[in-house]
Parts: sequence; C-alpha cells; structure tokens
Amino acid sequence: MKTEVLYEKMLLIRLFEEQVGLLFTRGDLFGTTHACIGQEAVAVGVTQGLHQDDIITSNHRGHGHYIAFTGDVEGLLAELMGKKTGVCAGRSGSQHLCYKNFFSNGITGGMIPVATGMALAEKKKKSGKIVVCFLGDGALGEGPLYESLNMASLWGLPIIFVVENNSYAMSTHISEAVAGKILERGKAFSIKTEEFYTQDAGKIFSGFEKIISHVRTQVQPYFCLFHTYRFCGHSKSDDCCYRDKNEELEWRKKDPLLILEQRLEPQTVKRIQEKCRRQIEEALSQAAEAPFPDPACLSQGLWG
Amino acid sequence: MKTEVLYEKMLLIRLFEEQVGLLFTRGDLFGTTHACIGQEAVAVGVTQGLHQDDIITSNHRGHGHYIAFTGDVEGLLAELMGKKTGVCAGRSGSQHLCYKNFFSNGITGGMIPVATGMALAEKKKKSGKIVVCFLGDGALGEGPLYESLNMASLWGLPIIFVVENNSYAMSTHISEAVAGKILERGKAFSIKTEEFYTQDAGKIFSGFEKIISHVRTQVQPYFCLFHTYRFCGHSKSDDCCYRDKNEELEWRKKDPLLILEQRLEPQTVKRIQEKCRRQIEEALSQAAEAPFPDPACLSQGLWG
Amino acid sequence: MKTFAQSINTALEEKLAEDPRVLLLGEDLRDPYGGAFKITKGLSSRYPDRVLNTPMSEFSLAGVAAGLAIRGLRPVLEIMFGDFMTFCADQLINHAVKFRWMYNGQVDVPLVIRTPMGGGRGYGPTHSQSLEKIFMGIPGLKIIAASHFHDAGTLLKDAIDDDNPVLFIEHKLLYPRKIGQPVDGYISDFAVKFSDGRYKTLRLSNTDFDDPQLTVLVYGGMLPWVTEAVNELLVEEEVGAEIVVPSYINQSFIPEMMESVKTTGRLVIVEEGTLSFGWGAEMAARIVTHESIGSLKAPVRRVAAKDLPLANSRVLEEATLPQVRDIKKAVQEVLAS
Amino acid sequence: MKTFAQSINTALEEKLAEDPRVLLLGEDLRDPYGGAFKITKGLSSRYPDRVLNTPMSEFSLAGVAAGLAIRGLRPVLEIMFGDFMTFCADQLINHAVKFRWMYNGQVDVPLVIRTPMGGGRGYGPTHSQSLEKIFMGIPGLKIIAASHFHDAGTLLKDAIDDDNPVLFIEHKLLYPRKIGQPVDGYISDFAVKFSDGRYKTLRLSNTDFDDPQLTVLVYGGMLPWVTEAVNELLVEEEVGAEIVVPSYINQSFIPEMMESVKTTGRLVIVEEGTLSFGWGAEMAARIVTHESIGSLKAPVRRVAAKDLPLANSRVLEEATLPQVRDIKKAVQEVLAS
Ligand SMILES: Cc1ncc(C[n+]2csc(CCOP(=O)(O)OP(=O)(O)O)c2C)c(N)n1
Ligand SMILES: Cc1ncc(C[n+]2csc(CCOP(=O)(O)OP(=O)(O)O)c2C)c(N)n1
Ligand SMILES: [Mg+2]
Ligand SMILES: [Mg+2]
Repeated sequence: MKTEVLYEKMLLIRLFEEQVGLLFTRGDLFGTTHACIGQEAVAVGVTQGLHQDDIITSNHRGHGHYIAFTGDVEGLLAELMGKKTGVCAGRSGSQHLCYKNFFSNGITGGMIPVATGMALAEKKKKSGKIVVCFLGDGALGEGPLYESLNMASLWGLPIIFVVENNSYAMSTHISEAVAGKILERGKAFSIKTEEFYTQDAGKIFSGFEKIISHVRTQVQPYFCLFHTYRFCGHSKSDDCCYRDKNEELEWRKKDPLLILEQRLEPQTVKRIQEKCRRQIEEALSQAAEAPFPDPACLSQGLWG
Repeated sequence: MKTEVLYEKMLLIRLFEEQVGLLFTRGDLFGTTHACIGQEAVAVGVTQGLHQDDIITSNHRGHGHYIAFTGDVEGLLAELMGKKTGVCAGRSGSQHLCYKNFFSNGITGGMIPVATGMALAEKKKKSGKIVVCFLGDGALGEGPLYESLNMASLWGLPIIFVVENNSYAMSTHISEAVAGKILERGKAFSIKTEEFYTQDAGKIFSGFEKIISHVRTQVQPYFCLFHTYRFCGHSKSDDCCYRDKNEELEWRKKDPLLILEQRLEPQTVKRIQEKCRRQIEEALSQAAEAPFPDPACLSQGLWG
Repeated sequence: MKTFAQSINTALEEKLAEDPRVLLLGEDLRDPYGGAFKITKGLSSRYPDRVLNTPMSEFSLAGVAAGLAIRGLRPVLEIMFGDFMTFCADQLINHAVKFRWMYNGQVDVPLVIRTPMGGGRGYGPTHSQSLEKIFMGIPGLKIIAASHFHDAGTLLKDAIDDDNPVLFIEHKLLYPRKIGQPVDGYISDFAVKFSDGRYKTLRLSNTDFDDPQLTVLVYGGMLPWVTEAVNELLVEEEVGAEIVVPSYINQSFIPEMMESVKTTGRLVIVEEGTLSFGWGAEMAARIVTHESIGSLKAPVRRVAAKDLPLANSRVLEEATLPQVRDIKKAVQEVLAS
Repeated sequence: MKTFAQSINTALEEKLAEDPRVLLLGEDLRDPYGGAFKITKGLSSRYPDRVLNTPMSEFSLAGVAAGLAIRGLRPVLEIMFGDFMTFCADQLINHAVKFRWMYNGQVDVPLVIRTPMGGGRGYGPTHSQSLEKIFMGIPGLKIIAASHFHDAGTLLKDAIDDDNPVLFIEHKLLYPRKIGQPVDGYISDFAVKFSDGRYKTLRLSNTDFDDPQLTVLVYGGMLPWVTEAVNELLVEEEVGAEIVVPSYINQSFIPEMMESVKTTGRLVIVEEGTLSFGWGAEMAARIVTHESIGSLKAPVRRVAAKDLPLANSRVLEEATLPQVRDIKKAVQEVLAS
C-alpha cells in the first residue's frame, strides 16, 4: 500500500473530525460525537487490506473506521448534521452508522455479538468474507465479549477482534478497569493474538494484512491489540482533566500523520492536504444545503 | 479433618439425593431438582475448611453445597416438598436456597456477580470473611463471570471461584461449549489458579484449606477448577442418552464415597451409614407431617 | 391430531427443508437430547449443519441471531426458559429491533426467538414466569403467542418468514396438549372465526356468535383455563361469551377486541403474567381511550397473576396464578354490574 | 435555589456523611471527572474509599449492588444512561427483586440504581430512551422518578433508606433546572398539596383546587411540558386543571389520581416513553377497571412518544417525543367530548 494513500485517508479523517469539532463549537450540531483524532493509523491500517465486501462493525468512536472503509465523507457529515442526505437519513447520528457492510452502535461492546453472528453467517454461506470487529479497552469490561470470543473460537469464525487500547474509557484509566494483560483474554479462549505497538499506519497495514489473509484462508478468529491514543477528549464536552499533560505530549509526538508525513515529499503532502480540505468543504456545503428529513416519513422502515 | 467426618457429610448428601430421587419417582415431589451424586467430594472438601460465618453462593446443583455447609437436611427436604417448615417456607424450592450466609439461585451464573458484591462488602467491612462461589462448566459460557473475575482481581476481593467441571452442561459436552483451557480464563484476569484432579475429599480438603487461608490473609481472589462427574442425570427427567456408558463406568470407579470408605473400618462405615439413614428418615417423616404454607401469607415479605 | 409440541417440531422441520437460510441455535438442541423440552428432537440428525448447540451465552446469542439475520440467514434461537429473556434484553432492545429503523431501512432483521413461558410446573421463581410483558412495549418487536386452538406450527412458520424480529412465546403447559383443529366451523364446543392473513386472531363463541353477553380477551397458555371457565358458566348460568384470542399479542390494534366489546359492553381480560403494567393494562387502556368506552356497561375486569414472584410450593403457585375460579368470578362480577 | 443536579449531589453527599453503609459505584464517578453528568462531582475527594469507579460491566454491577446490599451496605449504583438498564435486567428481575420474597424474608436488598433517562438532547436511538416502562411491572421493585417540583434530593435519600431495591429515574433535561420549592402553598403559579410520608405525590392546581375541569397525570421529566401547556391553556381558554405528579410511579395504587378523576371526570396522562404498554396504559386501566369509571365524562387521552425509536436529527426527535402542543391538543379533546 502506498504511503500516500494511507496518509490521505488518515488526513481526511483528521480534517473531518476537526471540522466536526468546529461545527459543535459553532452550535451547528446537535447531540454529541466522539472523535478519533490520534487513532487514525489503526482505522486506516486495519481497513485498507480488507475487501470491499468484507464486514466491519464499529463503536461510538467510529468516524475513522467509517471513512477509512467507505470513503463516504458526505453521507457521514450530513448524518451528523441530522440531514435527509445523511447515510441513515438523520436517524442514526454519529454512533449508529450503516453503509453497505459497515455497521455501528453506540452501546459499548454491543456490536461484538452481532459481529460474531455475522461471521457465523459468512462461514455458513462459505462466502469467503471476513468480519472486523472494533472495540475499545472499555469494552473489555463487558462480559458478552468473552461469550463471543468463546463462540468465535469454538466455531472457527472468520472474525478479527480489533482492540484499540487508548488507555482510557471515558475518564477511567485501564489500570482502574482492566486486570491482567489484555492479550491473555484472547489467548484464554484459544484464539491467536497479535499486539501492535505502533502508530505507523504502514506497519499496521502490512502486519494486519497477514492476519486478514490467515483469517480468510484458515477460517479462524484472531484477537489483535493496538496501543494508541486519542489526542482529543472522549466527547465534545470533555476537557481531559483526568489525564496527565505530559502523557498527552508524549503521545502527540507519535502522531500518525507526522510519522507518514516524514516519508512524503512536501509537495505531495501539500497536494493531499488541499485535496482533503476540498473534499471536506464540499461535503460541508452539500450537507449544509441539504434538507432536514421529513417528519411525515417518521414511521417508515420500522417494519419490514 | 478426620476422614470419618468427611465421609459422613458425603454419605449424608448421597443418601439425601437418592431419597429425593425416590420421592420424585413416587410422585411425592413437584417441580424438578438437580442431584449432585458423584460430586460430593468437592462440596464437602471445599466447605469443611470454611468458617461458619463465611459466605457461600451456589447454583441449581446446590444440595451438596448446602448440606455440607449448613447440615440442615430437615429444612432442605421440607423445602423441596413445598412445606411451611422448608428453609424458605416452600417458596424457593431446590434452586433458590438461603440459610444464614448460604445463597443460591437457579439462573446459571447468576450468583457470580452477587457473590462478587458480597466479597466487596466483606472487604469494605474488614470482616475477615470470605466468599466461595460455586459454578459449573456450563456457567463458563456466561459473560458476567468474566466481568466478575475482572472486578474481583482489580479490587482484590476475598472470593474463591470454584468451578465444578463435570464435563457436561445439561447434554452439552465441554468440548462443544468451552474453548481453550479453563484455567487460562482465571489467569487472564491475573487471578491465582489451582486445578484439582481428584475425587478424594481428604485431598480436596487439605488443598483447599491452603487456598482459603491465602484468600483470607492476602485478601485476594482465587480461581479453582475441580474435575468431577455427576453419576446421575442432569435433572429428574434426564436419562443421560448423550453420554458414553464407558465414560460413566470409569468415573463410577472414582466414586468419592468408595475412596474414603477404603480408609475406614467396616464397623465405622456401618455406624455412619446407619446414622445418616436415620437422619434422612427423620427429616422425611418430619417433612411429611409438616403443613403446607398458608396461601393467606403469600404476599408477606415482598417488601421490607 | 398433533400436540402443540409436535406442531412446533414439524414446522421447524418443514422450514429447514424448504428454506436453506433457516438455522436453529440454542442450548442442548441437538440429538439425542433434542432440547430441554424436546422441541427440536430429530432435527439435528436430519440437518446436522443447521442445528447448532451453543454455550450458555444467552446475552450474546440474541446478538448472534441478529448478526445472522442481517447477513441473510433466518435464525431461530431457542431460549430454554422464558425467564432467561432478561439476558436478551439489551441485544433485542438496543440492537435487533433498532437496526432496521435507525439504519433507515438498509437491513432486514428476520430473527425468531422461541421460548417457553409460564408456570404450573413447580419450577420456582426463576423458571416459571411470563416475562413477555416486559418486551411488549418495544417498538419494532412482534410478540407472537400461540394458543392450543391456533395452528402453532403455522404461526411459527409465519414468524420465520417475517422480516422483523419476532419473540415467539410457547407456554410450557401447552406442549403436551392436542391442537384444536376447526371442524365445520367449530373447535371443540366453540364456533370459531379466524381473522385474515398471518398471525390470526380467533373469535370463539359458545352461542354461535348470537348475542354474547360478554367478551373475554386472552392469549396463549391461559386459553384452556378460559374455555373451562366459560364452559362451566354456560352450564351453570347460561352465560354466552365471546372469547377473543389474538396471536400477535402486542399489535397496535386488535379490531376483533374492539368490535366484540362494542357489541357486548362487557370485558374480562385474562393473562398469566403479573397484573400491574401487564398486557391487560394496555388492552384495557385501549378501551378507555376509545370512543367505544361509551358502550361499556360495566368496569373491565383483569384476571392475572398476583404481583408477586412464583413459589415452588404447589399451593403457593396456585394461589398466585390465575385459576378457573378467578376467571369465573370476574365474569360474574362483570355481568352483575 | 438548587438545580436538580445539585439536589441529587447534595443528597448523596449527606448520605455519605450520615450513613457509613452508603457506597457509590459506577462508571467514571470519581473526581476530577465526577460522572458523565457530573452528579457525583466532589464526592470521591471527600470520601475516597466510598466512591468506586468500575469497569464497564453494567450486567454484573447490578448483581454486585445486590450482593453489597444483602451484606449490609447501602449501594447506590449509577448507570450512565438509562438505556443501559437493559444490561441490568437479569440481575434486577431474577435476582435483586426476588431475593427477599423467595428467601422468605431472610434478607434485605437495599440497593438504589440511579440513572438518567429521556431524550431531547439529540443523543440518538441508544442514549435517549425512557426505558423505565419495562421495569414497572416487576413485583418487588420500586421506581421513583422526581420531577423538578419534587425535592429530588429527599426522594433519593428516602430511596437509599429504603430496604427494597429502588430504580431511581432522573430525566437528563431536569439536571440543570432549578428545583421548585413551595412558598406559601405555591410552587411557581400552582397551588400545591403534598401526600403524606415518603415518595410524595404532588397535586398542582391553577385554580386553587377550586372546581378543576380535568386531571393531568404526569411524572418526572414531562412535568415542565405539562405546566407550560396548562399555563398556556389557562391564558388562552381559561382551562382549570389539576396536575397529579406521583414520584413512586409504579406503586400499586395512586389515590390522588383516583380522587382527582372522580371530581373532574376527565383525564389526560402524559409520559415521555413510547405509548404502547407504557405507564399510561396501567394508569388508564386502573380507571376503566374501577367503579369510578362511571364518573368519566370523556375517553381518557394518553400523550406519549410515538411507538418508534428516537432519531438523532432534531426534527425527527421532536416529531417523536410528546410536545407541548400534543398535550394541549389532548386537553382540548378531552374537554370537547
Ligand atoms: C453499555 C454502555 N455503557 C456505557 C456507555 C457510555 N460510554 C460510551 S463510550 C464509553 C467509554 C468507552 O471506552 P473505550 O471502549 O475504551 O472506547 P474509547 O472511548 O476509548 O474509544 C462509555 C463509558 C455506553 N455507550 N454503553
Ligand atoms: C441463564 C440460564 N440458562 C440456562 C439455564 C438452564 N440450565 C440449568 S442448569 C444448565 C446446565 C448447567 O451446566 P453446568 O454449569 O455445567 O452445571 P451442572 O449442571 O453440570 O452442574 C442449564 C442449561 C439456566 N438455569 N440459566
Ligand atoms: Mg479507550
Ligand atoms: Mg457441568
């Protein structure tokens, strides 16, 4: 995978999240969102090796996963703005996205069993598709994860559990919420594991590509742990009063954008920056002009 | 602990369970029960080293735990018969027992979080009491177990998780329901573990005594795994069609009663047998004569 | 004549045969065991890859079913006792029933959860409840409950064909009962009328629909008690009653109930779940919020379990659950005022 | 004057000070964060050992609270959003509320679960619901919901002192509101009467209880909408209304409602949860099953959310949730017939 491509995806995500932050500050957005600034390398590195018809499940912090996998900046922005042109017509908002085979939900850990069922479906259908299930370190507290690991292992399901450990669940540090070593929790269910200590999207991509191929060919689950960091607050209203500023600064040095930027020509960076900026701006002006959904259609789609 | 004492407790449990089976066959019992025939060594070996004011939580297969810890054959038999003199006045039946600090519930795995909360209470109160939480291999499927292991480890709770692996959850063999090695599931949460491959109540008692003392003095959790077998069906109606008869015979050779019997004088055995028989008979005749609860008191005790 | 259990078993087998998307999953379903209530007996032998024994993971299983459904299968999940539906609450309420609407119709979630509810067998406080009430008010979930006068198997097949999440309630006490089949417009002693389409509502009459004095509304496992009460009252006091028995019990409008009450002006609602905030509350509310309240000749009566847990002891269980005598008493009261 | 949030915070602090058995637990409660809605702010600094941050394990936490309660503590568990109460269903329904009765009174289970419910903030389908309805019919569980005219802190203290499991509902939109305190028998423009004892029911009147034309029954976060509607109707159409606001919302009998309806003969029930099988159903059912039905002059009206999930988009959320205009319309309809 070309560094340029990875960089562009990451930058697009970063600019998107910053734009969303701005819209909130300006009072143009309703509700809340969870930005993934700082974690872009995982989103991009993990998803770029997937087939377009593979499946992703995601969580509250899903914009990065979404944009990296679907490229649909327009639909996402309009969705956050509650517009009819949003990917779910303004119904789902930031935390409950669906676009083709991308699915998220705001209940922490909630998509894990669903992802497991999806992997079982693909196995039964012998489709060759695999499922990537994103979760945060906070979701390690939720018991259904272990039920799902157990079933994924027993049934040999083509699913990769991707743990994004950013050291915090809201304000709670992993030391307060996670006993023992995270990787052991995958191993205990006899699932192969891998740990990534890098913010380098290139390394993540190439490492994860091997895992994808193993899962696809062996039809067996995998449990992957990524150590990363959110540079921003948990959600719009969070000022990170619970974090050490030095810790933040240390991680800022490992900004995934900086890491790849160093490998690119300055003109390339500039070109990509402009391209991404334009894409966000266009998405924004499209979304701004789009109508709100019609309340008369409110009950459409409840029943199939 | 004297072999005689352990033997007597186990025999009392065995005879009790056989008596209950008989009552069902005769149509004298309503509902269902789960006998622990074959698993008596765990019930007795684990509980005899506890203090009377320690806490036990148990599950659907709890008669052995109950009798071993409380000695209350009379209250239990009356309870199963739905009598007013039952330990819960006929309300709870076999699966939901409470006698002082013994608590059970028929929801598989359901008492695990409750036991965890009890251990937290005792720690906060600095009471020096510990909690023993019994669960079967089937309960390993239920996610809240892992939530509880995590909290017990994080908070350093005085609790021992006792897994009775009898290879089956109802008709389901562990190979169909449990991925990986059971002990790893405790270790993954950084909890000390111990495995017992014996049906010898004496060995269980002395091994478990050390664990009790560790948990009490260190105020840390423990995860213990016992390999055992139920000689009987899952519940009254189960003919064990899913089990291999040879497997059953192999385990029958490791009958915990036989193991201890060999260490006792025949007269001692006989004396104990008679004593236990008499106790069961008396409990039975007491319970048979006891009145049914008065429906007029039905709503008493809903509110405190 | 089939039993209720056989009807369910046959329906499952026929769906496995005709629809390759159907997949059964749950605890202990496979042969030789065939399920705690033996409802899936024989099926794994004939369809070894499509009947799955699972670990005891009810919470996740509801989610697994949703995942299967979204990806094009037709999962039928058995929850061994309805009491354990508490474990499925999150995956049903915050996931399965939400997906279609919140994803703006991009997915179907055709899952069925089958589960036995109800008491009467001395299984005690955690194995005897009628917990369907807690799910009735969840938008996007259909709750289907067959009575023994319904064709249970057909209801189940329709549920499997449904593109929406369905909670399918089977009363334990119905399993061994013969299913009542209509013969010349009668089931047993009752003239019967069926609603059109799927998930039929039955109207039963002991007066050939000629001038009934009251309406009894009931579903599922309580129907045998109601027919017994009504039969006795006919003999003893010549009471003519119309019994309305929906199978889609949480549907937003049950026209048969409204029509019948408009005629009779008297209504008794019978359910096995605990009284307060139960099924009967909504049914009664629909009367009092409707113009037809004008035609009411007496206060509505609800017959339900007392607001208590269920005991193991038979005397206590009986004192808690609605009995034939309670139904008769309610009918008499409604007729008296 | 305190806000609703401050009232809760102060009550927690006072209970921590006066009762050593009180223990707070939940996600992110400790300082400096002080809880997702900042309700426990400052408490862990003052009581470091008695305010516990937990992993995200809502299922088990309900059980942990039950275990703490049985062993003599007074746990107050915060569930960050009421939508996650689905996780607590099993431990509440099959464990916490059952223990006392099924153990024949051998234990007390004095636990409190506090949780914010309700929409209006654009949090979308899984962070905006009013899910208390699913727990209302569970025998042994008290559901307490404060309005901003209640003394929220006192209600919470009473809940902590209660020997039974209590689900304590806090509407998100109430947090920043000033609590209405009675001055000379009035709160704001309404004459007010309080019921005796714990968990007070309020009666509010814009006619000094003189010949009200109708009764409005409401709880918790919908009261501001009701007072606004009633105020407007008073000005516009001189409507005299009595508003009945229970705090123990699933109690088996609310005498103030019955009394009021007997006088007015007209009832509007307002709740934020979805309509079907909700709180209003039981309330309406109590009227139609009661002799007082004779005094009804018009069909009862229920104002509630549409039977749909809640959207993120503001226009859709507003179209789903009950609005002031919906309440006014219902009042007008009830008065018209
Ligand atoms: C079941 C549930 N509990 C609590 C929450 C509230 N909540 C949303 S995100 C979050 C923290 C999640 O932490 P983590 O899994 O580490 O993901 P991160 O936010 O760090 O990306 C919490 C507590 C929720 N949405 N769902
Ligand atoms: C949550 C829940 N699911 C299912 C059941 C039904 N059930 C009761 S015991 C049991 C098997 C339990 O197996 P295990 O934990 O190994 O204990 P054992 O019976 O072997 O002692 C099952 C499936 C239950 N009581 N609770
Ligand atoms: Mg995190
Ligand atoms: Mg077992």
